[in-house]
Amino acid sequence: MDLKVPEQERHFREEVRAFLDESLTPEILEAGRKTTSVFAPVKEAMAWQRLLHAKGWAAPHWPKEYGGTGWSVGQRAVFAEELVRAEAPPLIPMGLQMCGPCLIGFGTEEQKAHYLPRILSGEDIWCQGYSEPGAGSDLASLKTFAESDGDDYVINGTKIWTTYAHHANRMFLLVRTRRDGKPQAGITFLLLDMNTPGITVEPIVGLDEVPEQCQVFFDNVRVPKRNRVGEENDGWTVAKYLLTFERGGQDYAPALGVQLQRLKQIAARQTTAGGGSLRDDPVWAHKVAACESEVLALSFTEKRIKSALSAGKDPGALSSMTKILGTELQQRVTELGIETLGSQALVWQPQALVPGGDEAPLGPEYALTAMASYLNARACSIYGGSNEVQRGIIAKAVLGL
Amino acid sequence: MDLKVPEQERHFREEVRAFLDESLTPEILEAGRKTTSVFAPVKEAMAWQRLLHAKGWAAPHWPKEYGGTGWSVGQRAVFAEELVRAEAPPLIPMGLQMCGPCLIGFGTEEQKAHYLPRILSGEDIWCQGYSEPGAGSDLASLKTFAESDGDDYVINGTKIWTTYAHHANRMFLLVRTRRDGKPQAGITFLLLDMNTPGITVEPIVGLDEVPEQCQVFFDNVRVPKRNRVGEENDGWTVAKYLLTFERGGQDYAPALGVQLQRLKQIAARQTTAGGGSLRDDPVWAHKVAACESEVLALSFTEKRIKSALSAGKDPGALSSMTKILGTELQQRVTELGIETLGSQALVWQPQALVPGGDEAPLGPEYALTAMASYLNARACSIYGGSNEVQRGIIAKAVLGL
Amino acid sequence: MNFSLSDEQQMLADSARRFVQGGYQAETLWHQFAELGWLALPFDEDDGGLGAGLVETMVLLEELGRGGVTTPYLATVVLGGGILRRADAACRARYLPDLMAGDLQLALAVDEQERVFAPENTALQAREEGGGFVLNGRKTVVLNGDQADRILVLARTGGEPGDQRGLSLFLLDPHSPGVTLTPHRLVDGHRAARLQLDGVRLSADALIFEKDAAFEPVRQVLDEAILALGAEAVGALSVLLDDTVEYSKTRKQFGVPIGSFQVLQHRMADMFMALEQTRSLLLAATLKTLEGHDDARQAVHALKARIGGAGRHIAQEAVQLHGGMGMTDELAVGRYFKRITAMDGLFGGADQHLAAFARG
Amino acid sequence: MNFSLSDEQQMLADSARRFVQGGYQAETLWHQFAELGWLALPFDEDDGGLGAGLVETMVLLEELGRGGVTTPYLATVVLGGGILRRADAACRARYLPDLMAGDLQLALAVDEQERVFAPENTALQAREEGGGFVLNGRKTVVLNGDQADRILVLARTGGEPGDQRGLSLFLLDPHSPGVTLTPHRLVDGHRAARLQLDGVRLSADALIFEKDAAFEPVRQVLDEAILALGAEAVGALSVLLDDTVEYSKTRKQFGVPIGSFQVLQHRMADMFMALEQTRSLLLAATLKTLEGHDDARQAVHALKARIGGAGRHIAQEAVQLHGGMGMTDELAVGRYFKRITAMDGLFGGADQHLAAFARG
Repeated sequence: MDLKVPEQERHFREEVRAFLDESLTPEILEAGRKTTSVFAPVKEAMAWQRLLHAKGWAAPHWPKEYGGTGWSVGQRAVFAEELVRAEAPPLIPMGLQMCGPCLIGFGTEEQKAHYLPRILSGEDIWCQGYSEPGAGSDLASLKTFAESDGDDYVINGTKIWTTYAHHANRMFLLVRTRRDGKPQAGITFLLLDMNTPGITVEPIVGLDEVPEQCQVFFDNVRVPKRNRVGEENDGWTVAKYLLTFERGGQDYAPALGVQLQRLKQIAARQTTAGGGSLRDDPVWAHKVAACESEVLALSFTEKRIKSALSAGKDPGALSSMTKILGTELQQRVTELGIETLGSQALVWQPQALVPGGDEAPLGPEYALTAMASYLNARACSIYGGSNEVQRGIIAKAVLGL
Repeated sequence: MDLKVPEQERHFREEVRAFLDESLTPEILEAGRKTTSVFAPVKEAMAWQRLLHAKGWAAPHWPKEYGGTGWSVGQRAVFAEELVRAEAPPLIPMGLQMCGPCLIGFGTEEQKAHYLPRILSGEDIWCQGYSEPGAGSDLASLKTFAESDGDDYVINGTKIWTTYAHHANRMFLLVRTRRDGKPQAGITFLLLDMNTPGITVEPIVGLDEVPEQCQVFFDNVRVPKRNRVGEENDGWTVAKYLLTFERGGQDYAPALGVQLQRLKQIAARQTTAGGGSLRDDPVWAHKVAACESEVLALSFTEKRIKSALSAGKDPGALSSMTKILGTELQQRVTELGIETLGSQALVWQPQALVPGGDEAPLGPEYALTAMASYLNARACSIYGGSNEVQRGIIAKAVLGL
Repeated sequence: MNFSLSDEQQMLADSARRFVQGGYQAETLWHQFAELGWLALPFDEDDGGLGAGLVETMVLLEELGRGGVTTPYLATVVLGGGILRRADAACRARYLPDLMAGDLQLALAVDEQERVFAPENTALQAREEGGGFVLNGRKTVVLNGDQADRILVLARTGGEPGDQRGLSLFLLDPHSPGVTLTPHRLVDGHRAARLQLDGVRLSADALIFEKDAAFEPVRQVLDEAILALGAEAVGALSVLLDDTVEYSKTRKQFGVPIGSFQVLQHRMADMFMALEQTRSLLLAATLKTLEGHDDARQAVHALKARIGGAGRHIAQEAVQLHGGMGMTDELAVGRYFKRITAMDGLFGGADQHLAAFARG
Repeated sequence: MNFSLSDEQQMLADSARRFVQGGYQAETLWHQFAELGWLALPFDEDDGGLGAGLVETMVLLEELGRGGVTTPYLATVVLGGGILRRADAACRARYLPDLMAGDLQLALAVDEQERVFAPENTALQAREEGGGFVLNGRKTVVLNGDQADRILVLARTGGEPGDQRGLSLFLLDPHSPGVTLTPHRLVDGHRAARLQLDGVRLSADALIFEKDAAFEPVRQVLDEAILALGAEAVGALSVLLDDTVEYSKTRKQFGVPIGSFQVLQHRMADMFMALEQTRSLLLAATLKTLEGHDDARQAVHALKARIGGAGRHIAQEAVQLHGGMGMTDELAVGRYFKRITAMDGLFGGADQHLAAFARG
């Protein structure tokens, strides 16, 4: 048992830092600072992906043969930490994190050869068609139907909470291809071109007034059967693989740590009626410390997951736990953000949040993102399998209830 | 809308204070200070009841014809507040609060004439036989059976969590008198003499090492049918009436307020490493303030209940709510108690808690009760219908879920 | 002790509820308020008002909160009007009739950027010069500042930030030379402005109270604003609870209404209790203030802390239980969520008021 | 980075688990510990010890915690032994062999009544006189104080309570004139004593470290005690969780096992997460301390705060979910509940350590 960092990883960290210092443009950094969601502004995020792709670093977690880096678990963690520290905007995950791994696992050689390079280069922007109205965390109940018609499927139905559908040119989606039998058994995984006739995309305006999500309607949309991933009626296997692949993939603690440091800097500038700074207020400091110590614990839970993965072990339920704790801490940190700023957090300037836009912030720049981050973060305990569903998973899978 | 106190109530408060000042003996007050449960030490509690009975104040909530006081809702609240302020030990509730009202509502004239005066005077000490092993908050599933045999019932079975059964000479209990039909429909309400052959009482030692609860075993115990209250198989009606009668009966806020004041006095004596007192520690003060403001809110919720009762209205779910909030605050205040005392709270001297005992406290007297109170308070969210059951009642009765 | 509304109060509640349910016109809202007499509620009959008290304001604001109506009532009537009704007779005679007629809008400017909200934290300088005053500095988040015909500006004529002494209140015409107003929205849709004062000259009669003695009346008015906010919060929170309960009865998951899940039932029961405890503190704070109890300000602090705490609890649960739909701007729940969120940020947050409560 | 136990560490864990499950004899417990080598674990090989580190202590204490074994290990080996292994060679040679053989029990006396626990809060006076020292004052809640053959007493030889400088540590024979020991139990069944010193004369060689310089080594030893307590807590909390889960599978209410109620499932999932986060902090604090990281003490503060917070959460839920049975002294859950409760009261409570963590 030790916390020793291999010499190799320390050198690697320096290499990553040097690359980030020279590569991150002011535009990309502005987008990073103005990101108030897990989804960064699309233009700058894709520009950043192209720079990473040029270096060969766009998809560190992919197998090397498909364009991955061949890094160790530790190196991938270092890379992720440094991205967070540099305040780079996160890459859009639907292609790199979701569709790509599914294709690597279940795609035909033809599909892999066609799509994977376009995911890496950013030529294709993907969206994910899973949820439907009335089927949130309960995917097995989805209703969008794909009728077999010769070499095509003909899709009718609707998908909702489709992040960035209005920016995407591709969608991977789950459709029902059989009406009888067990609900999960009749689901098929398809790829489609968003320019296919019959698709309508309606953006949904969120609490933060940003149209991040969409509803997508399908009216006799034809998809060639060669765009099917895996077997017909076996899409559930592909979708589950994605969950397994994602497991332990995401660390929350590094970003939370950076956010808490930033929060302390902000509090240091808030003058209280007593004349001191809010940062020195014992009650404020106590709340932040409670959060920080929870993040410290989470960072070690995440290290335990990586240690298990490196040793080829299944980290088990620890990775379900990080989804709950990470998202709930994210919500708490954004709460502390608006508390710390007081009335300054209420000033609402969504236009000033657009990177490169011409509306100047009325207050200090750091006050600009707090409310939008708070509002957006309310979603993170809902999506990706709501935290209620996650708790149920722990109860069943770990506690055997 | 106003908070005005009628002139009459203000005079009444003075009258109560004067009576308490002159009547509470040092022995009774010691028992009050050493009470770490809702159940006070039996000897001193009964001594205090006799003094109150002599004044005619043992059962203010009973109808005047049976020995009640005829006070208004407001006067009863004043009386309860003053008892708490004076740190008088609480009276044992099984006779005065539970059995008495049932008899008043459903007893025969003979039962009322025989039992009510003995409840008031303290000649009889009652215990309550409701819960059974495996039937905690789910009374309808109780199994103790009373077989009809001529003029008697013959009881077999067992009751558990029977507070003070080892001190009591009487028990009121629910038994099953029919095995078929709906579970609630075959229950009968009986009174029995604890000296009846076939009864075995086994005290249960609690976390605080005090045998407050008992398990009671019935082996062919004969109870005359004239000891039945209400109709055979209709005991559920009597039991429910008790719940209705109790509604809005108990105020938690006055005692919580007194406890928080005492806590502040204790904290003022704790020196921190910084040299100040713990009471001046902002984080400590903040936690206590959170509790105090919750108690302030609760006190007005309780006032709203009394205002509704005075106006002849049903306070509805507000009274279910005070059980939850009152008990959870009680638990929080006892937590603050042990936190405030630190290691001093760990010193365990159960013998020193016995009123009139000869073991002296090793530390300050105020540190003696904190841990026992904390341990005992863990029960208050379990008994009287667990707080889980209470939340279910609010969801169903108020929210219509 | 009595918590029942009088007949008149009940009529006010009923008419307000009918009004907000009746599809009013946002454009003419303010003159409708005037016609209904609501703008005259808190002013003395001698000044042409209705002479109603804090209970009536509470009744009205709870209904406005329930209706989710965005109005300048807090800024103009409670804050601005609260100051003016404490001003001298000449000032009252000059401004109150227009206010009550709906022809005068007001704002109170206390807040300053990077200073935690508290009147004594004011730094903006008012220098005496030639029998008048010259004001320099900046006020931020001035509620209704962009629409106000007059802005009441809290400024420092003596002492240091942190001192209660040395604060003076000025009545400012926003069209005066040296005034720059930058309008903006708040997250809840309310209007506000940043107010920049560069060498703004005011005559001595712009002073509303005695020089250096504005702290106490301003604090009283802010207390009244917290009571009004509390009433609005109770109205808004009751909608968040009701909507969530209704939604949980219709929305199905895994084949059954989500309201049948015990976890959600218990969480809604907790929301109910948080709401009722907020209502109890609203009654406590309102009646104690009205009757001048010693511990009235303590109750106001407790109320403001609870608007933040219970408000966040109930509003967050409402969004979470609505799932993705709660995150959209389409349902009312999102609008109420943002209003409740904004309330904690106004007039000092929950921790600040709880700390004041702890100091006693 | 590696969180796997070495083969030796795994063997230690296995043997400890077998031992606590094997129905050991409480009377001979301590000599069995000696035979198993557990009393020699943390001491240098040069001193006749096993030269094991904090990880081995963690492994052992977690199993003792799981077994619910009440021992003087913390007092004698971790606290007393922790002091002695930092003492000079003569002192080590004189006492460590007996300690490791199970023939010498120790106690460390820091706590003083009505003073929040912190070594610098010490007031007990040691006055220099005639080349030696005279001690006057009282120590409270001296763990194992009634059984200890020697008591290490922290006393003030200079400065004021609150100063880190001016603290000295004395090795006291409890049979010395002027010593009054009053034994008592703690709520969790551990033994302790109140120690009253009235003009107790000690020679200069009773001083363990440099005069006035005991603060730093005592603080290091207290940090190690917190790590040991954390390991014991993780063991005890895992039993509380396991027992609760098992109980919920068998106990029926309304006709079904209570573990099928969604509310209780979610609450047990929360207990699980609280336990695993505690385990993560235990690893963080232990390994950072072992490897001498800059932020090791921060992690120790975080761990102690969490023993209090998560400990209370898990233990209270365990009792609540056991219903009335959880309130009795019959089930193990009650015993573990009291042990966890006691842990927060030792070596400073959760808030105190979180405040220290906040100060950084």
